[in-house]
Amino acid sequence: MSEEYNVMELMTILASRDIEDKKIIYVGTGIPMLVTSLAQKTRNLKITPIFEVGGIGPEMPTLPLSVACSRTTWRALRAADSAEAFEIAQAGFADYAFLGGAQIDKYGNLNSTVLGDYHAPKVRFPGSGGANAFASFAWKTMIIMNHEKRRFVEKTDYITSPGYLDGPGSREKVGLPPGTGPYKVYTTRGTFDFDEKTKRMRLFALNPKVTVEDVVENTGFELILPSKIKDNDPPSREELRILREEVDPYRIILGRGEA
Amino acid sequence: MSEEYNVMELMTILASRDIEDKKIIYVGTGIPMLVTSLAQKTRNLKITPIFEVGGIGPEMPTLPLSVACSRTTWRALRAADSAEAFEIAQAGFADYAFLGGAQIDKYGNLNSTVLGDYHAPKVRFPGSGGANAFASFAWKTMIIMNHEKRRFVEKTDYITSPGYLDGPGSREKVGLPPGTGPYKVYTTRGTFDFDEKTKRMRLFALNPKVTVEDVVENTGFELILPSKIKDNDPPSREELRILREEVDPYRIILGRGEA
Amino acid sequence: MEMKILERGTQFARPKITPNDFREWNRDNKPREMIDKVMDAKTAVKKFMKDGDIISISGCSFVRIPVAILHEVVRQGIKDLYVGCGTRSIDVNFLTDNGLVSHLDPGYIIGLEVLGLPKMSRKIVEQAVTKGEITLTEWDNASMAWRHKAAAMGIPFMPVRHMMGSDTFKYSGAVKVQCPFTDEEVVLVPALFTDVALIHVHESDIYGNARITSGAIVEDWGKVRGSKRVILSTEKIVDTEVIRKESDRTFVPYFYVDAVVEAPYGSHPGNMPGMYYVDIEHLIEYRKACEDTTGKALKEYYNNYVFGVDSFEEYLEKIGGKKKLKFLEDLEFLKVKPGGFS
Amino acid sequence: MEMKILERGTQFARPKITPNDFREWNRDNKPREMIDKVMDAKTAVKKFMKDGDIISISGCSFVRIPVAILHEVVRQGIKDLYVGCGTRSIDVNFLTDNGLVSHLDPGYIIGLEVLGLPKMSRKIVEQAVTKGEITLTEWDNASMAWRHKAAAMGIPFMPVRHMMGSDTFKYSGAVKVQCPFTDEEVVLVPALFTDVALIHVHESDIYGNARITSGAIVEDWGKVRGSKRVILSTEKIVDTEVIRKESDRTFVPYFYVDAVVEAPYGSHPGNMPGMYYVDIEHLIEYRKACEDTTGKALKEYYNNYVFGVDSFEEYLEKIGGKKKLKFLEDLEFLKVKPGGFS
Repeated sequence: MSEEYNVMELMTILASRDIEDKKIIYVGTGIPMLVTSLAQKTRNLKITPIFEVGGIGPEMPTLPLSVACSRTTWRALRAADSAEAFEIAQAGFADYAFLGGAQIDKYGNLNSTVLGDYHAPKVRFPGSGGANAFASFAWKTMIIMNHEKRRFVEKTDYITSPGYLDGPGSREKVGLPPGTGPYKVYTTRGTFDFDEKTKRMRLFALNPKVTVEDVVENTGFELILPSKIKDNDPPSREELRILREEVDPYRIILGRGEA
Repeated sequence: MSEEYNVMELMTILASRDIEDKKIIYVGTGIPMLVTSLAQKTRNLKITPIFEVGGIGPEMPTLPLSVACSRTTWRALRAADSAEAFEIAQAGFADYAFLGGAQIDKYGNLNSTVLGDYHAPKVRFPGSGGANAFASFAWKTMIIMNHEKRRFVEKTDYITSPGYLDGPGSREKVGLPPGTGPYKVYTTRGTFDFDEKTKRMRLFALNPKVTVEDVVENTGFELILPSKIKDNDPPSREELRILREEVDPYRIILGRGEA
Repeated sequence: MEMKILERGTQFARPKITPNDFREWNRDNKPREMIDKVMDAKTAVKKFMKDGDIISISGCSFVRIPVAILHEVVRQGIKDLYVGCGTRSIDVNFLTDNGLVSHLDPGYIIGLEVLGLPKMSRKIVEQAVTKGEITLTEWDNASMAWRHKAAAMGIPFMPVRHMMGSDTFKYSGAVKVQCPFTDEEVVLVPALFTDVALIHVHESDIYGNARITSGAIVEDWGKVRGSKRVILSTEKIVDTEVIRKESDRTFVPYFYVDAVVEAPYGSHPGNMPGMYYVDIEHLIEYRKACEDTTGKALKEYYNNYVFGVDSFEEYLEKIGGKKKLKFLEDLEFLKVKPGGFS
Repeated sequence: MEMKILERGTQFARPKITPNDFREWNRDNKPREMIDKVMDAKTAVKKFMKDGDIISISGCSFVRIPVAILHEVVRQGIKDLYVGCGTRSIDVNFLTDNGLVSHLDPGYIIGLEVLGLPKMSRKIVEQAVTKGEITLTEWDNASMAWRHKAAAMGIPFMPVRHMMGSDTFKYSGAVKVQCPFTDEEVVLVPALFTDVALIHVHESDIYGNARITSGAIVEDWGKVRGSKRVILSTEKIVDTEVIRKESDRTFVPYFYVDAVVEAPYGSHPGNMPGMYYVDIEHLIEYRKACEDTTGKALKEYYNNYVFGVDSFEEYLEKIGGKKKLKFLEDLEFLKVKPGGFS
């Protein structure tokens, strides 16, 4: 029924299906750009994308190469600055934000800064960018990650973007705006949400051809496994066509899914 | 030699003579507009006027009626907002500011808020406007006042705009930016400056036909009287002509000098 | 190093609306979709204002003020208003003259700047303050600009480097602290989140994407972004295409705005920079009505111009109609000489 | 109510430049007169930059960055730089690749966003950090934007509502306090006053009255206003008349600016919104040079494009001259298809 697709295509399509209509979405660099653009093109959504350096409500004629490039202010409603973009989020207008990272833990804390000890790191990543603020301000933070055991860890080496920190109430305790936090995690193996009570990550749906055992084996912490687990529908021909032909025809980001 | 003139004309002309070239001047409503405009027209100064609600470097084709009116952004270098205008001053770019008030004391503290007890005032004035910030940020604050005993008081009923407060060091002590404070006071009777050591008001020059005794009699606090007191030259024909014909032809502000 | 509170203004009151309240309001009440928000002033005021609101008003003195909306507020008698303001003049006078204000956070009030001081207006405010019908917290224009800006940014306060040493600090709601970075003393002014902002602009599309194409922006960047509700009146409704063509010029994007009211000459008798100048004659008429400190003449002013008309169009006819408006347009561009100063 | 310091970032350092230093600098060193500030990049960098400066750079990643100026900095080997930055990419890489940086306040570094991660650049930074040749204080894009904004406003810090709970807070120079107005916890980030800001814009007159006519402003409002010295490069020098005609569009008035450098295509290989798009081919060439982790290929890149030329005009010839630049202009307006992605 469905064509071949790579994991980048799969995650993009699954995440884009969940975007609600009539929302403001903070679009970071990379996959979030694909997700947003795909949602607009497949489902004709009336969403307003905001880019962290100032682009508000652009038309995005092609895939932006940077959060600042001219595609992010193309026929925009306003070309503002970084401070204003973050202030709009700080004031409660950020419905969704999309984040990635090198590590995630069971409370959805994300690391995109260093691997290993902070003072003698094994690897240095580019760092937070807008992520720390998005994770603090967005009503619903969506996370997209490669699902490997070394990435899904008991405790991240560094918290770049706060998830539920140490569990229920801890975001509020440190002073983060209430009512925010990680909402869903889209991985190469499935979709995850967070248990309302414990704030721990929970398997929500399995990607095609993936088993619960696969997921558990490749997760470095104890996942909540509900009695009912959904199955994610594979990408449709139309979703793949639009993604490949209209959203990222040069496979700038999609190409990374070829492992 | 000189024509008749009223006190408003006199004070405007005396103040405008003292404006240094190549400075940034914060122009409040009323007399400061006359002073700035006159200095530009008589002496062809390269000064940049800034208006507190956003006008930066306008050409002011006619006398503005408000600090916000279109004359304050007429062919301006930038039409900004109030926050930015005050921030430019806060960051140290305000060379001069002109203030007025209902009362002044020997340290140059100004009251433009209430007469009498704050909680049961005899009169309520419009209030600070931009004055409090100007008096705090400008390197040199210039004050223009009607010189009457009830206005030149030992202690103002209320401090709207800080002068030297209780004397030397007290501006710094309360946390105001160092190096600022009242510089000169132009009145219906003379020009005054502030003694470097005591920060008390000092008679600097007498207006035409005014004696030291006149000044002392009409001042409610002890003035510093130096051994040498200058005489202010009366307005020249040319100064009066420009002021009357070009600066305020409708005598909107000048008319108030007719007592 | 510690961060001590060194001094506290005596009129301190916790902000009625906190940053968290504001965030939740914005989540639950501000539509993200571009929907047609065009309505008349009457409907907008009915729908988005209520007694007791904390309000702010665009522009300054008699420049770019939303007179069409304010007339409607007076006609509908929305009362018990808490008004935050930098330099205000006839706009706030319209409200205080009619007994609609219960609290002021003033920078500058009552006066018409160089056009003089309306006596009756002043008397009304003085009496209301003495009787306790209007309470006051002292501020100045800079602190008000920064209080609006802080609200727009979604933060609880803004550090500022003035107010120290003044009685305005003493009778304000500010606090003074020692800076944990520089040891210097710094004043914190609380954000002023408002219930409703009344904003007049040059151009807006039907969704509220709006532009101020000329003149000073005053505190309006902050007012419009720091308010739970925004009623926007505009000289002209333009196509969204105009907005998208020059996105560097947009003053505010649609999602802050609740109502778009088309109001040509909507700032009369004030100045609309780049369009029409101050109606000096009318302002002097107002000031003269205020010379009568029995209040009778002022009452007549309102009966004639506000209560005696049903709409702003009718008012514009009363003040001199097309001929007068054409004169004010010419005056803005220095094509004619002003008059009516006395 | 008290205002306690609840927590303090461990990389805390007092700001090198305080608001009072900055005020005094602005009083004593910034001419108020409109004087001709046009000079070439070489002169501007010589005159207004020195070893050890705290710097900021306009734009973001490879968009509106002052490449003509940065090449000159690399050629002149201005070193020991303290770089404050939100999202940076090739611009800061140019400096770290050449060992010119001793401290970073990073939001995002090294990566070319969707165009990948230059390996050799990363290696250089990692090694320099391990050896202590580069020190780091952790920040994120929002805190950096607000730190620049606070400096521009002349205040010592800005309250923000994020960073709590992150290790970025722990390794930052921020402090967390209890808000004296709301009781909520709030983080204070210190203003970042810089010695010099390198800023690229679309249009400037000879005095430094400048406009950004298209695209996001990024943190540049703050960078330009929060710096002791400003070197401005511009695609085009325009008459002051252009500025005065639309004063609502001015990005920065002249008195902040020290040098005006005319640099057409001055953001290449980056994007200049509304003028030319990213030179993808060239960025990939750079990234590929970084694949060689001996550093040889990267050295060649600089020998060829920076040290091997005397001016930015020569560089523009090397990268493909008029034909390439025309292509990038067409690409900006979607007239041609992009290429060179791999």
